[in-house]
Amino acid sequence: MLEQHLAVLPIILPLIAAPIALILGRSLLSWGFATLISGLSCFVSWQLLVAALSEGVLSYAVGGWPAPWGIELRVDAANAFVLLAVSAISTLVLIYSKDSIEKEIEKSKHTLFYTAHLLCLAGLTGILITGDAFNLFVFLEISSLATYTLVSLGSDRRCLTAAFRYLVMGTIGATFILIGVGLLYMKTGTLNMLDLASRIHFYESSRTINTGLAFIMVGVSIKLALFPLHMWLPPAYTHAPSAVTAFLASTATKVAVYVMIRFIFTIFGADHVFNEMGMDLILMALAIVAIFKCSYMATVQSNVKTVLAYSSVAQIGYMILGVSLVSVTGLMAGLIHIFNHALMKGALFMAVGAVFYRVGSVDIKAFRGLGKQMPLTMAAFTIAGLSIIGVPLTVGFVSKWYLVTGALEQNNWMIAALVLVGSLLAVVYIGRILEAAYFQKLPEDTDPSTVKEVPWLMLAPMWALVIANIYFGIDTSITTEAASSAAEWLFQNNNVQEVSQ
Amino acid sequence: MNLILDYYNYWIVVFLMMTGFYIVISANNLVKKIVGLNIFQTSVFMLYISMGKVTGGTAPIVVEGVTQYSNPLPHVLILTAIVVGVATTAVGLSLIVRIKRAYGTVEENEFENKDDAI
Amino acid sequence: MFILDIVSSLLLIAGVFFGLSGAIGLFKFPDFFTRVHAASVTDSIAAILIIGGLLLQTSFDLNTAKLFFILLFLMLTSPTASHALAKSARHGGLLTLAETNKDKQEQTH
Amino acid sequence: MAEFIDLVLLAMLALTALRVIFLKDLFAVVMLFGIYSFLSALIFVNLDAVDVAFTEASVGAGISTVLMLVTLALTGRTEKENKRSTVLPLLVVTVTGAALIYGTLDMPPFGDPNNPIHQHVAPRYIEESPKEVGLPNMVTSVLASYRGFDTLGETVVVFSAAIGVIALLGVRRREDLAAEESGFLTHHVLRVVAKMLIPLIILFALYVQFHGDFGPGGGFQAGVIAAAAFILYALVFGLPQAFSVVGAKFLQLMASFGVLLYASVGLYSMFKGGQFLDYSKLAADPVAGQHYGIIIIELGVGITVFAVMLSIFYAFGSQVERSNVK
Repeated sequence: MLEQHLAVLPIILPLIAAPIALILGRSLLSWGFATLISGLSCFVSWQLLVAALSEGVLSYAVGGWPAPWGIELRVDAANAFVLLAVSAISTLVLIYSKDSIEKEIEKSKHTLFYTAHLLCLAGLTGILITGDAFNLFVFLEISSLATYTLVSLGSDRRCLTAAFRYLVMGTIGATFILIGVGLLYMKTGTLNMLDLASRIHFYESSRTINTGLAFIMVGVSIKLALFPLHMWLPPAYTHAPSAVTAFLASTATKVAVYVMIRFIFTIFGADHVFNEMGMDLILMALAIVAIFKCSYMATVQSNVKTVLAYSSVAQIGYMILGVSLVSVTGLMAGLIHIFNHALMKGALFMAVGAVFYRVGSVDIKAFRGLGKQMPLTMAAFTIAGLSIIGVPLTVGFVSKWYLVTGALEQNNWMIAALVLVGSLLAVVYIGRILEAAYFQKLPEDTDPSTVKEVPWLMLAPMWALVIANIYFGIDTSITTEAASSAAEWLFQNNNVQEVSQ
Repeated sequence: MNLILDYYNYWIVVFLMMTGFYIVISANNLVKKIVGLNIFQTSVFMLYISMGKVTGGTAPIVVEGVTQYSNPLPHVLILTAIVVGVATTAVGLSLIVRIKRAYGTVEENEFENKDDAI
Repeated sequence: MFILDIVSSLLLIAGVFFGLSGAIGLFKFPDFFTRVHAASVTDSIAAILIIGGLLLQTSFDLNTAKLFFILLFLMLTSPTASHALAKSARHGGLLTLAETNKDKQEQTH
Repeated sequence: MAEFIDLVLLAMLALTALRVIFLKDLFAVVMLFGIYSFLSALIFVNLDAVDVAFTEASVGAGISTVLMLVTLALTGRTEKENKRSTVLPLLVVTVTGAALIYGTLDMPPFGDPNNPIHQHVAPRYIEESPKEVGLPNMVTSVLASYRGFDTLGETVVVFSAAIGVIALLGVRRREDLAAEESGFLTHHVLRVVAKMLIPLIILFALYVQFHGDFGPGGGFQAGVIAAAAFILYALVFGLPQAFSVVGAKFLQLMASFGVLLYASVGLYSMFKGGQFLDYSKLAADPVAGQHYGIIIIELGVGITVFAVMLSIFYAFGSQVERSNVK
């Protein structure tokens, strides 16, 4: 019976579980419950990806009302792929968070933490799966509200101002999306994405539609922290609890990138957005500036979480760069990087959280001598760091490989060279931290016996991600197959001619 | 003239939206920022409701003898959006209360000075 | 029906008059308490007269009952609100104009 | 005539909004926002959106303004002078506004019945929903049935807001509050009138809850109005007194229960062989099933909204009490 409802399950599982987790009330109980639910939705997402790869698009009419009158859920290879990444990371982070948040969040708020986490997961999956432009806004707000809450649970008072800034920026972004959707609706009379796509072509050069496109792009860019609208991200990631940062860094912005891809390719049509509006040049320029400016910012920070946060903005630049290449390979590189970046940033932030668990600080000075004291954590950090740089045999290499290939396909040597130079900056900021960890001594005033390995519940998910980093770096067949079929699916949906020079 | 009759409503609504937006990005006091955000959102709601209006129509509740109704769909969307707006406002205001307690001020430039950058 | 219309418009006009005078008073009066007085004219007598006028315009159906309840509600709430406002101001130590003048005189002497 | 009223109201809105920019007294700013909200509710009525107007008046002008006032009580009522440059914000706003004005130029004319949004999708709601769903209020039909998933999401948004506020401000039990009576002890008139009003308000909330199928209203508005009755009680008789009527923990349970009630209708219809939230499967006759479904989910919405609004008020109110004690 459940098979026909497969598409709706990833949303409603966490959605229904959230209030139940609140009722359970006990920290341990709600942790177990939330992890179980998240694991279940991970399993469902896997089933969905398998189904989407074999059968193509799955459509589900909520309430039994056919689209465009009711709300439709649509699962295709692209969003099933991102969905799997999101729910898998969520499960791992939940396992990790049991010990981590005990250190960082006061006991009475643990249940609220798990409830908010489940709400955030429900919102993110809703954004991915829904086929209705307004429904997307609703789920966006669920995930955003839960995110503001999660960020504000941090132990430093600066988390409050970070959360407030995030709230203001996020709400402006959501309101821009609302305006954009309104303008589209006004011109076409429908909210269903598929129906919108088919009716938008009548009005392709309409000023109203183009303004709507612009507003949606700006709104989504705020949500995905595209340079120069990224100002909310570094403080939020720095001051949120470690488990929250690990979750958000590897899911929230990725989902927003997917939303951008979805609006560009399945609603407006790549041809219109790129060839007629020239958005690809704008996106490409912003992406390149993001890569360099934020990688540079990462090299001069002293807080390791801030380093990684700026690195995230730079990595988002790579994803957008992939999209802006307007080719199947470029889009595929973007999609693979969504998945891969989730793996590496998840592992990195978990390792940083582990350091905080033992040392109580995430300043770069706190990393001194940790290579000896916490070998497993630092090994995980090293491998994930190498992956960010893009060393062969890690997933980072795979993403960069396809990105460079995509650029070279169009004989765009400039872009290919810039990608490689960007990696050098990553060497600098990751290298600084590794240098402190392996080549400097533990400060005299710390007792070596207190700084030891973290509990295995924190190590296990961290290493699961690290192993995934290596596994998907060596055996690329699964990710590339899923990503290439997703990219091809997105492109053939509107017969665009690839740009070739 | 026709242009004005057709669009005057939208233009004023755009002006209102931009006033709200200006308050959000220029205000230094956090409470005022939230007020601006609310004005911005309320004006966007007006944009939606304006497009749902049919001249000569009535409220979309079935009444004997009425054939021309205004469009119910924008109303439904905005009902949802209003509630989303108040939810955001509540969370934002409680953040302000906490910020006041932690920093002793709700002026953006003042608490920014109290912490190092980031 | 004609008489009803006349009565109703008389009530409406009276309501508008009181509403306007309340608004002018709110601007022109010198201190807080007199202003509260002006404002309370608007939400008590003006509102009651206008709703009374509207009552006579209905065809005595569900709407009449609804208006009647609004009338009842307003008669309860608006005087209470004005009272609470004035009392809180008094409680907070605000003086009337006469009292402030008296204070000033005593200080100068 | 409608256009004229519209224009006058819009002009008043513009004045109110402009005033907010320059005022430094935040108390006045918040009151102006309340006025802005009420004026926009009037515009909504004028544009035939009665349900929206109802919600805006109760949620925007009511709850939001109250919460802002409580926040002001804690944070101080004057905005400080700041020397921030206004050039960049003005530039951003001008560009955004210009883009929107550019966008309006191809818009379908205001109020024209031939506009695309009146030709596509919506006609089915207007023509078929009284038959398919069986309710005279089309807004309720679309809200609760055609777009029921949105409304579930919206209920969850409200629930998340409660989680956020509780996580930030904490839940206080009755014992934690100041021992002495708070509220308006000396305001005898207020206490007597409040006692008379509160049952009436709750009665009205129930009317709005169950009459939403036929006229403007529904779970959201009813929840907010019922919460307003309790807020009035808490204001006049003091928070400790209100806590002994409904406790904060109980409200959390209620909020969860409302969401679960809504979702369980969806699960039950799945169990009955329909899609998620397909109310037609709830009874042998699809139209009757729709009706049952809508009544139950509106109840779920009402319960959640009531519980959330009240617990948000409790959280803010406890902060004020706490700062008074200090």
